[in-house]
Order: sequence, then structure tokens, then C-alpha cells
Amino acid sequence: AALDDFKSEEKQVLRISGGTAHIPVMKEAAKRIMTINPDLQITIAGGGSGAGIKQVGEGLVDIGNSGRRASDAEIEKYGLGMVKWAVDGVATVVNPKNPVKALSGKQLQDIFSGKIATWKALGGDDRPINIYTRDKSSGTRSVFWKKALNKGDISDKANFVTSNGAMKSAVTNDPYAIGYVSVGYIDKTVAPVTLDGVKPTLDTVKSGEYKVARGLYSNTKGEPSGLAEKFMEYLLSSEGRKIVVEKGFIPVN
Amino acid sequence: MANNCWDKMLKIFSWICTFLLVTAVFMVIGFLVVKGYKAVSLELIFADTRPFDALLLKRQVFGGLFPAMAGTVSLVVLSMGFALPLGLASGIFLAEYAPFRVKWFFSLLFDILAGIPSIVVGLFGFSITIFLHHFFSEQIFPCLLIASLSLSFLVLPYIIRTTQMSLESLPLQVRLTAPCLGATKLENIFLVLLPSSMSGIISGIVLAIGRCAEDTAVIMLTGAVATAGVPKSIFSSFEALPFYIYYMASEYADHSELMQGYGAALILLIISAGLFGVSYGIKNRFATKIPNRF
Amino acid sequence: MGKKQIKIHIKDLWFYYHGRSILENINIEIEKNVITSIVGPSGQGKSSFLMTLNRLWESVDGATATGTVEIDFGNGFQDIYHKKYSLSLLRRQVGMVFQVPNPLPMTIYKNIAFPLKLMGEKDQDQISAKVEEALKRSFLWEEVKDRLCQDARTLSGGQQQRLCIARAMVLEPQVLLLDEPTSSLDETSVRVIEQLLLELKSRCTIILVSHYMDQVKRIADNKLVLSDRQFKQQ
Amino acid sequence: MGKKQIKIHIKDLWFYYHGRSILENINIEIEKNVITSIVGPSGQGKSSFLMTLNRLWESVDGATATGTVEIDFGNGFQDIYHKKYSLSLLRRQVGMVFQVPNPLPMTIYKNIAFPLKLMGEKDQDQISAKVEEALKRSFLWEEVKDRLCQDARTLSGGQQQRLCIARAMVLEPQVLLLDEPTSSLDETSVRVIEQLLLELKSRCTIILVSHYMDQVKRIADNKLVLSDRQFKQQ
Amino acid sequence: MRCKDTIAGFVFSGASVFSAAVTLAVLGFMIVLSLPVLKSAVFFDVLTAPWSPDHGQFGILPMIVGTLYISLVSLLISFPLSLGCSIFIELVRPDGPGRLLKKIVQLMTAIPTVVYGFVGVFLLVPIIREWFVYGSGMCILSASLMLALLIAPTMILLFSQSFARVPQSYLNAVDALGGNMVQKLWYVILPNAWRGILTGIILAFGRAMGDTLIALMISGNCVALPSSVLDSARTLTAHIALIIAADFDSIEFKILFICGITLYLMTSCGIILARSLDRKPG
Ligand SMILES: Nc1ncnc2c1ncn2[C@@H]1O[C@H](COP(=O)(O)OP(=O)(O)OP(=O)(O)O)[C@@H](O)[C@H]1O
Ligand SMILES: Nc1ncnc2c1ncn2[C@@H]1O[C@H](COP(=O)(O)OP(=O)(O)OP(=O)(O)O)[C@@H](O)[C@H]1O
Ligand SMILES: [Mg+2]
Ligand SMILES: [Mg+2]
Ligand SMILES: O=P([O-])([O-])[O-]
Repeated sequence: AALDDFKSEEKQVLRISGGTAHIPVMKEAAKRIMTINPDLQITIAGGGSGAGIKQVGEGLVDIGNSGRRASDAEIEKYGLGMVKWAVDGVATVVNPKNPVKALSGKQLQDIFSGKIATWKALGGDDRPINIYTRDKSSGTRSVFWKKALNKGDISDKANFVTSNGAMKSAVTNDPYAIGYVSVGYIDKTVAPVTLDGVKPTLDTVKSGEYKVARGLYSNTKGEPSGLAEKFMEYLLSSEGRKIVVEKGFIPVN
Repeated sequence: MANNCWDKMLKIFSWICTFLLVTAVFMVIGFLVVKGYKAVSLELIFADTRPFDALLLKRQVFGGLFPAMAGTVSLVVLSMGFALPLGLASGIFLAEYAPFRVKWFFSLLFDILAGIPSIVVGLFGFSITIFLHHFFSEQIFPCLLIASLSLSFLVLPYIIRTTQMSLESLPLQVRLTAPCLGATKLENIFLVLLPSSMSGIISGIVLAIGRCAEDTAVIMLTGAVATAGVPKSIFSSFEALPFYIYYMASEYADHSELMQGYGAALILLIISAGLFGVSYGIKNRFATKIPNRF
Repeated sequence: MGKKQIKIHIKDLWFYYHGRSILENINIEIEKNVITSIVGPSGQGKSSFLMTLNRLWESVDGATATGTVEIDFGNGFQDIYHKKYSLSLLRRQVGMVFQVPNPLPMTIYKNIAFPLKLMGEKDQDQISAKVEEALKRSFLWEEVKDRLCQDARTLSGGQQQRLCIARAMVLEPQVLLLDEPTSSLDETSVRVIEQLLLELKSRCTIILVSHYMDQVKRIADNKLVLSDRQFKQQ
Repeated sequence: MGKKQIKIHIKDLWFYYHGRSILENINIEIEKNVITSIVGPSGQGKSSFLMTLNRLWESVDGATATGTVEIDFGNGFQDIYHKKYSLSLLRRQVGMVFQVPNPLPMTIYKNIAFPLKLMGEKDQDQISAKVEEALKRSFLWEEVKDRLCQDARTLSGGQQQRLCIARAMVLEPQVLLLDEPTSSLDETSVRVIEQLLLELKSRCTIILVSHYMDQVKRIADNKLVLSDRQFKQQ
Repeated sequence: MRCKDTIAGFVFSGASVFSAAVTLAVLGFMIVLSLPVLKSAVFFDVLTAPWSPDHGQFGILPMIVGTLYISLVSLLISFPLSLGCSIFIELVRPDGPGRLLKKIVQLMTAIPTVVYGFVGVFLLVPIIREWFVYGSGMCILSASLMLALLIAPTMILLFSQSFARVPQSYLNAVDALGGNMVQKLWYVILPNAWRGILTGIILAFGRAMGDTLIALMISGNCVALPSSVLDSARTLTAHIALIIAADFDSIEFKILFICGITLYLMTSCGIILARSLDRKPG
């Protein structure tokens, strides 16, 4: 559907919450829709993929985003309708000042489990490694944990942040940080880490070379309807796909 | 002399403490002012929308503070709308009606309420919402209404206690004036006692407003979100200034968003200090202008 | 002087604060249209006694009074402590003025109009006529007629006290209770108020608590001395 | 009477509150081992004058004094306003007693022992000997010897005042300043304290501010009248 | 008239019963919602185990320790500072600066917590990281420093209030006996004002424990038991803010109410203690 479809809508509210990787795209789409029809109000909250699935399932929001596929149990329990509208990777990131820009999978697991505790051991400064992680609700975390860490431990000394955005700014601010964000979030304020020789970029994710990849989903309770349906259609429309590209993700065909 | 030496040390200690505290405070304020003053402009608030259009709600503001400020204002208005009548009535009850034991017990409860961490009040509000959503109506979500109700619980004890204390501190003579002329208890309260203690009550209310405008913990659990635009109904989520600052501090995307964070923090600081000044002014004005002969 | 007329009969009056007796078994009579002064050391219960005459103690925490107080408001003696006796009626007929002038936090005009409003008077012309009359009678009209809309608390102490007397007088009470009404005032104000009381005597029965023997000598017709929870007539 | 001995020389003393002068250009001498009384209307600066003699004004907001006050503590006249003059030394030699007795919130014994503790005295035997002596000297010993461990605030007014005098005397000051020390006491207590002062006269120079002319006549050797910011000897 | 009066009485008492009920409802609601956990066998684990949902461990001990650790350190920093400042205001009292300091302290009460958090993130955290050459700078020390500023006005105002309440006659007595300022403080002011001081400490401690934003923003929020002030830690309040997004049916979510109850009880005990101190004449 094109933007014009929204013009005819009555005054109403569309609630969106969940995955934080989705937020830039959601914000942009909302902005365009609300400009076309100021009567519409679209509210966007974070919380993480887990929260998105739960909240939409409970009927607290109209659209719940997730950075992972909802589990079969979840789909069954809530009768979710899913739309996958982008492909994304999860990249390990460090501060740009950090000389360590490549790691092996083993090294990465050892860092996150706390076995390797200083950058010196990896050829960097003689400073402890500050690990940043997300809480259990995060889809980014569950993908990273499964595909990059092979379900290895994450040290309990890790600092917690609440969103992809927060992860990025935490790593930007801390020269000795290591963390993980959605590939779409990478810009020059954080440096992606080459994992087992593959650099996480849009291209390597697209080509399937970079393994830590996932889809970005928007879920509704039951099949989408009303404004939520129009919103989803808009995301999949050519204009929506342009936004997806603009914000650094790979639109699905 | 040993004596003098101790004295000097105490003086030096107190000067050092003062110096440290004042420096720290000025560092906090100065840091915001130095970093944030450039960001403060109409554009910070209205972004590229024309202020006039925004104020008339003709157009949505994106990337500006306007929705957050509008959210905070609605939040303050609503929560004071709940807390004020309730608080004044309870304060009047405690001061004028309650027998000693009841007064003792209730003021203990209100002191406890004043001490409850705001996040716990937020948790309370949130779980009430979920409860209602499950068992009452699918249409109840965390929203402006819920947030302002929870906030009103947070500031309720302040209003109750200031009302009670201002009423109680009135001298017996003032209390007896109207009864002497044949007034009933109610007439006495509304025509004499409340007007006489107005300055104390108002400055308490202004401080409560400041608390509403400032609190983050309650609203982040009860409906404040990252993007919502100007709230259109009391049943929708909303943006708020303090939550915006928190959000920007943890996940600004680029330099311009960071600057908005600084600007927002500075504006909130100015609003809070302004409210404080107003409350202070009210207290002083009433205290000095009208000679208090009682 | 003609035959003495009695205005108030007090029989067997006891007064307590939190169960501690302040006045015990008071039996006295108060003459009509004269100034009766009450003197005695501080803390003996002079103010408390006045409060028994308009039941003001009922608004004070911990105070109790027992006994009968009969006042003749023109239709024979009636016990004001009787259950059915209306409190607001009583207070309209027994005015009271305190030691420290206590204007209400409103304009001068509204201060005087206040008791009328409480009575339910609605007619604005009537009210303003009565306000003017009360202010004139208390020698205050000339001083305040141009500033009736100012806050009453901006008046001087003596003016405030006269305002309070005018406020008490606007309902035309038959009994006026005055609790050390001049003790916070300067010499000139005191004289003006004493003059005023002497004028008022013709229309109401005045009971005046005073610390100043001079004053009592100057204006009182009768003197009651309170000591040891009892009155002694002198 | 033998030749007069001078204890205090006051030269060119000015005293101010917030820049407003209270005492102007005072030049007087105070005789040794007699009772000098200071009289004058209220608010003239009598208390302020006493405070200039032990520099107590330095603890009062907005007070300033200039000039020289020379006291002979046995080794010639020394200017107590000299920069190097130790404040605590001075206050130990110039005792002071206030109008309202001000016992500290501790036991009777500790009240008297307090100045000794301030001085750094550690020897308990010495302290208790001195306390006993001071109490005896102020006629208080018999009354309190069985209750030394009670809170001093349980004493009667007169006893409290004698306690304060005892406390001031325990450091054996050579000058004793008394600011209306009997004005809050009953007749009997007043007499006892007057008696006490006459006794103390032999060991210290007493300066007594008093409102009561009778008292001044009874016990003072010299009388200074303060009026218009100046002293007039009478 | 009578009728109006009675109705008003009912309205007023109704309002206050409602307000009082809110206080109890907050506790009641949390107890009801955490009943499943309270009843089950995990309850004891909850208070002692570490937090590791991946391994099925839901202990809040690290958060309790974190809360106490951060509040205590902030108190340790803030108490001497506040004492010094109130001595400055009430005892040393240089004319101008004394009054100015009081104004500044009163103004401080108006600074929003989120502003302290914001400044903490961008000013304090980098400084701490560079000075101590350890960790990320998001640590107990950073949070405590900011909290110390937050609670200082509470203490300073209460301290100076109770200093000012010491009767002038006591102070005069010490002055006239040649005592100096330290002796005055030690022998007269502190013995008389200690209730006020203790009340101030308790209330400030409650304030520190109850604050969410500062800890959430700058203490790092890690779930390990902290072992030094430079370690990152998580408070109960921050824990609530972080976990609130969890599934409503999960144990994690129910544990939040245990956190809430813990906070509620800790602050209420403080209030009751402070009140019982305040009631007796000092
Ligand atoms: N509200 C009150 N509660 C308890 N006791 C009171 C109260 N008001 C007064 N009293 C006590 O009742 C006694 C009589 O008080 P009252 O004010 O009648 O004395 P008074 O003769 O008017 O004294 P004064 O000359 O000082 O005005 C006093 O001992 C006083 O302590
Ligand atoms: N702390 C103060 N600040 C400013 N002015 C003061 C202060 N104390 C006293 N004064 C003023 O200084 C003047 C002298 O006061 P002082 O107490 O010395 O008088 P006094 O002769 O002892 O009076 P009294 O007989 O009433 O005790 C008075 O006019 C008083 O108003
Ligand atoms: Mg009286
Ligand atoms: Mg004096
Ligand atoms: O916030 P997430 O995208 O990591 O679920």
C-alpha cells in the first residue's frame, strides 16, 4: 500500500513495541504516515523482541516487533501472525580506537565467558575487556548467543544495556568495550569485528557468508487487520523497502 | 594553641566541604549549560515544523522536544488533577477532623507513602494495568491516564502533609474567628482556614508539580515511550521530557541527537529550578507583603 | 441609677481542659447594659470564662463545660446550653473580640460583611448599608472609607481592633465579650477604643477581660475578680 | 577603705550592631574587688557592654567592638583586644552569668566540671574536689550533694542560677560579669544570691547589671548609669 | 447547614481513607502478585542465589547487595560532606557565604535525578574510567558519587535544622566558659542534635536506596556480586526497570514483586525509625 492509503483513516492510535533493532525503520515509517495524516498517532516503544512478542500476544500493543522468529510455542499460544520484512546480521563491535578488529569464534566465546579478560591477550592495550550485553528479552542477544557464541556462557561481570541503540552508544563511549549490535546500526562510531575472517557487512550478510544473521519480524495477534495491516503493507511496499535500505537493512523480496 | 588549632581545622574542614559541594553542583549545572546552551533554540523544540502549526496541533513535530514537553505538561496537569482534590481533602481531614490516634496512624502511612521508591509506585501502576487488562477490559493499556494516576500517588503525600501542616500551624485565634461570628466548621475551613494557609499550601503544590515533571521511574513503567507524538488521548502512550533525556543518554544515534539530549536536560533543569523559584517566591511574598500580626 | 436589670444568670458552671478543672461551680449574675470587667492573674481562666458564654469552647480541643448559662435576649431567660439552642443564633447575639486583632484574610469591606453573609443575607444594598453603619459606629469609617477594598491586614493595630469590634457589632449582638481587647495597642488607640466601649454600652451588655487596673477603673461599672477557680465580687 | 585599686581600664571603646553604634567612646575604670553595678533603661546596651569585657560579642552575628580594654590579671595591664590574646584564656579569667539561668543539659556534677574539662583537666580527684568547693562556695552544696548525678535542669530557678555562678567560679575567674542574674527569680532566691555575691567580692571583681534600684542600693559599691551610649558615674 | 457539614466530613474522611488505602494497596498488591514465588520452595533461593535466568537461577542477592553497597558508599561520601556544610551554615556561619550556601542547597533539591544521571554518563563515567584505569567507568563509585550529590541536600537541611534547634542558652554557656568551636560542637551540639542527625542519615539512605535513574544509567547493571567500588553493580530499583519487559507469566517477572516488597519494607522501616526518633524531644 502507498502512503495515500493512510489519508482516509480516522483518528486512531497504533501501538508498536518490542525489538529495538527495528526502531529506526519504525520511526521513519511512522513519521511519514503521521505527516500525511496528523490524526493518526503511532507510538513506538522498545523493550526487546521477547517483550514485543509477549505484549502483542497479550493484546497490549497492536504490533510487536522481534529480531528473531517467534518460537513455535509462542506462535501457538498467542496465534501470532508474522511478517518478515528485512534481513539483518548481528555484528560484534568494538570501539573504533581499539586495534583489535578481528577475532576467531573461539576467542569471541572466551571473551564473553570471561576467560580472556584483557585486550593485551589479543594484541590490544593492557586494559581489562569491558563486556556489554543485553537482557534475555533481546532477539539480538539470542541470535548472537546461539550463532556466534554457540550457546556459550556470558560472564556475569558483563554490563547490561537495554537496546541496540544503547549498545552502540555504550561501545562508542568506552574505548575498551566489546558488544554486539544489529548490522544496520553500524556506522563509523563503532567498529565491526571480523569473525573467523568474515567482516559483518550488508553484503556478507546478504550473500550468506556472514553466518550470524536473522530476519526482522513484525508480529500481530492473529492475521494483521486495520491500521496494523496497512502499516505492514507499507513496510513491504516499494517506499517501505526504500526506508529499510536507507536504515541499513536488507529488504526481503 | 591547641584549642585554636582544633578550631582552625574545623573551619578549614567546613570550608572544604562547602567548596567541594558547591564545585560539584556547579560542575553539574555548568557542564549542562556549556554543552547544552547551543542546542537550546526553537529548532530544538519544534525541529523543522513551524511553532505555530505545532502549537495548534496542525502538524506533528518529529525530531523536536515538542511532543515530550506536551506529554510532560499533560502528565502534570492530569496527575495534579487527581492528586490535588484528594490531597487537599485528606490534608483537611487530618488537620481538622481526625482524632489523635487516627491522625497518628494516617500520617505514618503517608510518611511511608512518601518514602516508597518511585519505581515501586511505577511497578504498582504497571501491575494494576496488567491486572485490569486481563480481568476487566482488553482496552486498558499502559497510558497517559495510568501514568498520571501513578504519579498522583507519588505526590499525594507531599500535598497531604503540606496542607495538614499549614492548617495545623494556624494559631488558635485565627481558628476561632469565624466560629465566633456564627460560622459552621465547613464555612470556617473554606472561608478562613484555607485562605489563611494558602501560601504554605501553594508552595507545597508547586513542589509537587516539580516532582511530577521530574520523575522518570514511574512513567517508564506506565506508558512513556520513545516516540509517540503529541498525546491525542489519555488512553495513548506518550513522550515525556525526563524519559526523553534518559532515552537520549543511553541511545542517542548521532551527534545531533546527543545535542538534543543536552538541550532537553538543560530545559528540564530550568523548568525545575523555575518551579522551585516560584514556590520560594510565593512563600516569601506572602510572608513579607502582608504583615502577619497574629 | 435605676433598678438593676440582669442580663445573664450563670448557675453551677464548671469548666475543664482535658479533665482538669479551670472554673468550679460559678454562680453569678451579669447586669444589663453596663460594662462588667473581669480581672485576675494570668492563667486563671478569664478567657475560658468568656468562651463559656458563647460556647466557643466547643471549637477548642479538650475543653468541656457543664452547668447552665441563661441569657435574656428579650424573650425571657433561656439556657444557652440547652440541646436545642442553635449555635449560630447564639453566636450572632453574643459577639466576641480577642486580645490580638484577628481580621480575616480578605478586604476590609468583606470582613464586616462576613457575618452577614454567614447569616444568609443576600441583599447587597442592605449589606453595604450595615457595613457602613458598623464602621461609623466604631469610629473607623472616616479612616477607611477610601480603602474598603484593601486587605484588612494592612490596617494598623488599633484600626484592626476597631474593625474586629465593628465586625462583632454588625449583627447587633446584645452581649459583647472582649478578651483584653487593648493589650496589644498603643496609648492613643486604647483611648479611642475605651471611648467606643462607653458609647456601645447603651445598646449592649459588655463583658471585658482586662489586665489593666487603670482601664478597669476608667470604664468598668462592675468588677469581678477571678482567683482560685472562683469569682469574687468587689 | 584603703586606696582604690583599678582592675579594668576601658579606653575609647565603641560598640556596634550591624554598623549602628550602641556604645560610643567609653572611657572608664573599674575598681578591683568591689561590686560595680550598671543600670540604665532597657535596650541601652548594658548587656552589650558586658560582652565587650569578655569578647563574647565575637560569637554574636553583626556585633563589632573597637577600642582597648585593659585588664590586670596580676601581671600588669594587658589589652584583651590584642590579636595575640587568647580567647579561652580570657574567658576563663572573666566569668559570666546570664539573666536566665542556663544549665547545660547534663548532670549537676558535670555542669560544674564542664569548664574544667574544657580546660583539659584530666585528674578526676582534682576535678571532684574543685566541684565540691565551688558548690560549697555558692551555698548550693548542702542542697545538691545527694543528687549530683541528676540532670541540672531539675533544679529550681534559684538553684540553677547559683549553679551557673558556681560554674563560672570553678575556674576562679578574677572578674565576674553578671547580667541581671536575679531577674527571673523569687524573692528568697534573690536574697541568697545577693548574699553570695557579697561573699565573692573578696576574691573577684564583680560587674552587675541590674534593673532593681533596691538591689543596687543593697549590694553595689559603685554605680554606673548607662544612657545615650555613654556612662555617667553617680 | 448540618447536612452539608456531615457530607463534607464524609468526603474528607473518604479521601483520606482512600489515600491511606493506596499506601497499603501498594504493599498488598505486590504481596498477592508474588505469592506464587513466596509460597514455592524457590523463595529461599531467591534471597541467596545469583541471577542467571539462562541457568534457571533467579536470586536477587546481587541486587540487594548492590543496592546496599551503592547506598552505603554514597552515604559515606555524602555524610561528612553534609556535616561539614551544615557546620558551615550553622556554626562557622560567615555572613554572605553561609546564606548563599543554604540557598544553593535548597536549590539542589530541585535538580531532577535524570539530570544527575545524564551528567553522570557524559562527565563522570569517562573521568572515573581514565583515573582508575579499570573497568568501564560504569561502577558503584560513579553511581555513589552522583547519589551523594542527590542526597546531600536532605542531610544538610535536616542537620542544620537540628543544629539550629539547640537552645542558644547552651551555646552561650559554652562561649562564656571559654570553650572553642570544636568543644561547642562536641560537648553541646552533637549530644543535643544527634537525633536530627540520625534522622537525616536514615532519610537520606532511604532516598539513595529508592533512586532508580542514577543507578540504572551509570552503575553498569551487571549481575555479579560486586567486590570493589570500581565494579559494576545492579540495584533493586534498576533491576525492576530492566526486567519489567519480561513475560508476565515468567518467574523473572514475579521476582520483581519480591524486589518491590524488599524496597518497600526497607524504606518503611527507615521511615518508622526516623519518626520514632523525631517524636522524642531532642
Ligand atoms: N487549649 C488549651 N488546652 C489545655 N489547656 C489550656 C488551653 N488553653 C488554656 N489552657 C489552660 O487553662 C488555664 C486557663 O487559661 P485561660 O486562657 O482561660 O487563662 P486567662 O486567665 O485568660 O490567662 P491570660 O491572662 O494569660 O490570658 C491555663 O492554666 C491554661 O494553661
Ligand atoms: N543580636 C542583635 N542584633 C542587633 N541588634 C541587637 C542585638 N542584640 C541587641 N541589639 C540591640 O542593641 C541595643 C542594646 O541591646 P542590649 O541587649 O545591650 O541592651 P540592654 O541594655 O541589655 O537591654 P535590656 O535591659 O533590655 O537587657 C538594643 O537596642 C537592641 O535592640
Ligand atoms: Mg486570656
Ligand atoms: Mg540585657
Ligand atoms: O531489541 P532486540 O532487537 O535485540 O530484540
